[in-house]
Amino acid sequence: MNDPIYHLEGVVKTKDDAEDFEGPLNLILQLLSKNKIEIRDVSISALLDQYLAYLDEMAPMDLEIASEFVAMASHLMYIKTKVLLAGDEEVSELEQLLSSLESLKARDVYGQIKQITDAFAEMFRQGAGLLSKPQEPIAVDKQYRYEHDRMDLLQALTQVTNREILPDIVISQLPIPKRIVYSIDKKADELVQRLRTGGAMRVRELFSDCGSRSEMVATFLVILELCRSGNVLLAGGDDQMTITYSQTAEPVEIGDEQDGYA
Amino acid sequence: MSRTDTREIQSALEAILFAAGEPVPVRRIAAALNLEPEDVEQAADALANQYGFDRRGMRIVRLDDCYQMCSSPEYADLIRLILETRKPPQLSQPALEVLAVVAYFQPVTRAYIEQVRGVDCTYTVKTLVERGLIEEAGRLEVPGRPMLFRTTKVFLRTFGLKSLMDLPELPEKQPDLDAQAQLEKAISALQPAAGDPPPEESS
Amino acid sequence: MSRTDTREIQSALEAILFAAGEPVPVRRIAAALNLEPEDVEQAADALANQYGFDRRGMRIVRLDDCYQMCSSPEYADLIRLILETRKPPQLSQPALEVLAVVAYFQPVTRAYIEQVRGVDCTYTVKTLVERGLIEEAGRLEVPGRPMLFRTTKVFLRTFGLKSLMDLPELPEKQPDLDAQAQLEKAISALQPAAGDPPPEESS
Repeated sequence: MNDPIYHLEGVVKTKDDAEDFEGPLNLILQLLSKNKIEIRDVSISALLDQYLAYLDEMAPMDLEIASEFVAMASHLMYIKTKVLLAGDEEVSELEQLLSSLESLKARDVYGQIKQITDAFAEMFRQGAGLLSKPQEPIAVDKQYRYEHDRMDLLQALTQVTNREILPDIVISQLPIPKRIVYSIDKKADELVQRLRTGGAMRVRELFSDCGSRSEMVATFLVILELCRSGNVLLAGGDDQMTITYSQTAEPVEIGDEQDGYA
Repeated sequence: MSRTDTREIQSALEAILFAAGEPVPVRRIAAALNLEPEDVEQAADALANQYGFDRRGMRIVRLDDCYQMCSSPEYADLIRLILETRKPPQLSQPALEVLAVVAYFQPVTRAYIEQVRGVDCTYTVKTLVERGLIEEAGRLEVPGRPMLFRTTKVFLRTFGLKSLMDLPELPEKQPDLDAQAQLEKAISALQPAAGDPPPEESS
Repeated sequence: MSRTDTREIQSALEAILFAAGEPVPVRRIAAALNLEPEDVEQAADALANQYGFDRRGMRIVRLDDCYQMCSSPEYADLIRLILETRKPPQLSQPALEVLAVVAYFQPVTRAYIEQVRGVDCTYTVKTLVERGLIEEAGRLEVPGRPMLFRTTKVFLRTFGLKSLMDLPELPEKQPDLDAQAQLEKAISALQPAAGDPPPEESS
């Protein structure tokens, strides 16, 4: 008489489980002890289906086996009913079974693990001599390697000019950058000349005469340099600040020292 | 492949594995060299054998789907002497146990390791992660979403394994009769007692 | 030294230089191997030559009083391909705009680009320089001597241009608008307003 064989797809983790089992619980226990089954994954209904199918097949052939199986089937049915219908309290019995099964499994595992650690220690002694090295720094290459359509450029430029910042400017009328505006040299000469002949002046006036931002910057730098060298005196503050050329000081060549600005 | 090709692939392999330092997937090397993975494996295995045969200072080891270049074990002490690095401490018994649990049952949660060992393993798990022997591997989708752990390629290399398939087989479990008895008791508690009233009809 | 000795020293050298990854002083190797520095040098130079002759993936180079193992330069691109996991980003819209401004009006200062776009472009300009699409082209001779930028050959290649003459033509000029006037307006905003009251006499 053949014992039943159960197929627990998705539950049993290895394929070489062609062993025979006497009943569902024995099957569960045996699989559990071999770490081939997760108790919480067991689908009792699937198990039951297989079990009943087996029963259908076997019952006519051996009454004794059939009756044993009927007992098991009813038992399983009972567990399943509890899961489906019972309140928390009654399920706790099932939980207890599950945790008992798990702790049994855990103890078995620990026994096995303890037996293997010596081998692990030896493997570690052997293998630990293979030393690795850190990664070599990768030569940096940030160069752009994509390809674009040339029209992307025109489109991008159009988008710039379509913004609200410069609403009135079309592409062809973007301001052409001016190259030469004011050199410090020139501005220094001009200012010294003006201060020598004109006497004290308001600093603000010097700025308001400027025709461009660049000229203003140049004027500011020249005033700064003249102050540093003691060629001018500043008096007053804010809007009222005046600048006077000091006749006693030696004239300086600002341009030579200030190549950086010219 | 011609012999010249193989030699060229091997030189490229040497360059890649040397520069990387860490394990490099075969797939990635094959893609970069415009070759089939099998060609790369063939060239790499031949090179690894050659290294061993010539007793060179380096070794090429296979780790899962990767190759890594390492120094030969026989020079480990010399290298440590020159680079003034200390020998890594032996793994303690708890560390070996935790590592073994992770190795055989991965991916596992710390709770599972603790269930098996029966003691808190927070420190040991942390140490093994720091030594690069185990690593986090996502979270288990149960309440609390506990972290899962698995072994790393460093583990494979350090334990001289090509893959987890090379792990020694776990010894047969030794039957724990006490636990078996407890279980029987738990099962019998579930059996419908003779005097139980029949289950009522569900409403 | 016998040939066997040399081979053994070379294997040890390989192991040491491999594991170090960085330059290792000859002195230190000699001390660890219990050899004269000259013996180490001789073995290392022979090994370096052999590596070069065999066109291996690694090289052994002498740096001052040190030796270092590194990957062969001819494999630099391949190594980058395999180890650089991050794909460099494509040009962003701001980058494209800055590039367009530079392309059509070069050479230009960053201040000019910012004037046209109305936003700070420091980072974008720097990125474009790094990626080889624009380059410095001297300084503008105004206060502050700002850096000028122009497009590069990489730029031409990227956009499939033979020369800057191939840039798509700008739309026709519209005569009713005077760009110069716009600029003047922008400048005048920097200056004290014309309607300002004249400064009072200082008391």
